Amino acid sequence: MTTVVKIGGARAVDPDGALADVAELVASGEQVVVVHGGSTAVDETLEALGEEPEYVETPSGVVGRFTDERTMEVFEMVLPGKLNTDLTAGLLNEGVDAVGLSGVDGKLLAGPRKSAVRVQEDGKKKIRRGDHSGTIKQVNADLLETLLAGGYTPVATVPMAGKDGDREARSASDSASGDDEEPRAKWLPVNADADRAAAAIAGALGADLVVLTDVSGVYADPDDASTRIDEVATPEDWSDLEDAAEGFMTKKVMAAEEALEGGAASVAVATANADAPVTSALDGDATTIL
Amino acid sequence: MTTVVKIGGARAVDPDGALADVAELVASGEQVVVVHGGSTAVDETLEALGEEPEYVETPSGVVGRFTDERTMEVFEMVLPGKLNTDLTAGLLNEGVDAVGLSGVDGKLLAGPRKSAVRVQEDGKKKIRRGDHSGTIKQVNADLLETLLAGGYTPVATVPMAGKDGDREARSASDSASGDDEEPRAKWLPVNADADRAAAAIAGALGADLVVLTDVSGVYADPDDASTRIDEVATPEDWSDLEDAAEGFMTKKVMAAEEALEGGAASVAVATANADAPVTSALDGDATTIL
Amino acid sequence: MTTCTECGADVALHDDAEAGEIVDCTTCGAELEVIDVSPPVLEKAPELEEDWGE
Amino acid sequence: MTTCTECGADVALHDDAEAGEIVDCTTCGAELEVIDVSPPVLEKAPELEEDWGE
Ligand SMILES: [Zn+2]
Ligand SMILES: [Zn+2]
Repeated sequence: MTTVVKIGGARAVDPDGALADVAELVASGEQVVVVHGGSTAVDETLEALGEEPEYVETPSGVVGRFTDERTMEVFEMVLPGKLNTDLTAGLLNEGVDAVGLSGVDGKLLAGPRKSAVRVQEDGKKKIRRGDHSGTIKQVNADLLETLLAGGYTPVATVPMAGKDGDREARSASDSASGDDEEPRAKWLPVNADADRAAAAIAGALGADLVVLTDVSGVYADPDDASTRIDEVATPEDWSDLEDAAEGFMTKKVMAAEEALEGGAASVAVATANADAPVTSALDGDATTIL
Repeated sequence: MTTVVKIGGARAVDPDGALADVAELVASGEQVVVVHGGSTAVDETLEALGEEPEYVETPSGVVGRFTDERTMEVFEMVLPGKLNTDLTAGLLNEGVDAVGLSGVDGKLLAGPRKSAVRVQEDGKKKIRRGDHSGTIKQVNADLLETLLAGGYTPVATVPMAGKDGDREARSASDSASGDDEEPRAKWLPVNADADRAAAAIAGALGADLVVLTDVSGVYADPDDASTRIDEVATPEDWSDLEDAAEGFMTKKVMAAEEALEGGAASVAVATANADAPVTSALDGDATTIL
Repeated sequence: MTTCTECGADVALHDDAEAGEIVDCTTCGAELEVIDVSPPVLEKAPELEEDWGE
Repeated sequence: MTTCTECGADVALHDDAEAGEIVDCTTCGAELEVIDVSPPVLEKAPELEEDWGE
């Protein structure tokens, strides 16, 4: 069985417990794929470069990053650049033959680019163009399986490979898609959510997905540790889960749903701050969704 | 036969002719590994972050980058981050299943870290500590062969994986090697020259190495296009080559020597600014070293 | 004053209308994107899946 | 004034000597690294391969 471990973005640089635990799993013969994000670090680097991170609100109230061309450059620098390289080195030090990948590598994470986004701004609905984001529709499972079969442990991150059909791109200033004389669709690195990337990978591999975060699962009452939802198996459980999930946990629950619909065996949402966070999550110390 | 193509760093972002030519080779069944650098882009990003790139001179007059901890971070951001991701996307657009790698991935390029360097400063010889550089001693050819056998085209760059024995590191401020309570040697990303990385890879694969640059080869008289050294096969040819190589070409010739000593089949130094720069270099429009 | 691309009815833009803004046709209810303001050009606003990145 | 770690001879440091600087022992010719200046501490300077990065 394969396990996909999503580790938190902000602390992606020093997730010692998770890395040691991944090493134990790999040493015992498990196949593991590590996935990480790092949105906070992108914002920090944007600010160090004198740029302002931009977030927009959609009409239904979801807040997300607006990824212009410069932000995409910084995104590449921070995620497949600094964070992925450091995380891969961290796994080497645990004895794991880790190989870093972004969603661009071999089109690991592929789908259409969305260059336009509907936003809510000053009480107006608007179309913002020039966004570099996309929707993952396909996972190159063959690339992961090739590496796993060779004894390597993939460490994957976003961006994804976005196919720029240019249907939505109208503005002349949106030059990121390259040569104007070349009308065919082009691939370019675009933003995607790392939880959903992990979900897509777990789905494609039929894997168990462990989403490590800073809480031990989803709680009916966040202030009462005894109210963790331990297992989600029935439609009623799902409805309880969706009622209980708040804030950033909402997105994790949606990612869990995508993973299971895509073919994942199970999804466990658990804390990264445990001794052996992956194995204990797999052993049930988590909100486990089936 | 495998071909290793080293493309220039500064223009790594838009090396259209070379990428299209690599795609032709791959389509015709050749196995190709692309290697790139990007030192200029590292300096640009350092400056955008308000940092000053630092170069030091060794007692024998070689000028090289001093890579402190912050510079190494930027190095990771620019090389495996921005440049490698963009180059990989560029090859996807040529129909190549490109997979980006740094020397850290699966310890593709491994060797001892050198944290200290002898420098010549204000007429004094000094030892500078805290450098993040290393010497490539081993190439993980298995990782490249695994990807090539799977139909993927590796796109490799530096940093390398440097093993930090800490023998030379004495200063307490040199904290890059991590936990002080952990005495065992650790791997960390360190700087290495991309030409020598390409040479090491070509050696390990017994490949033909094509080093693309902005001139068509090595000239006995740089001002006379008729004086290109076309083939270097004998010790006399080598001596002529070493006499003719000047400036940055000196380092390319040293890399060529390392490639051949390591097992490369041939090395061709040629211009990137030709229609099909790789195939024409392989066909002899180059300084070819055997 | 310009016309709805969907039903042909007149559509009046606010004075502070800007390119990119979505206005609703009061006659047929279609969502129209303001492509330009002077002279006003409207187009059917694209349906876009809600999504988010990292 | 301090002593050469290789031959024990006296070695005098310049007034502007700084940590990291390499001084030659005038007696045995050894290359000595200045580890500290006050009080002066010397150590045999490491041999380092000449190398360069990107
Ligand atoms: Zn209408
Ligand atoms: Zn002495």
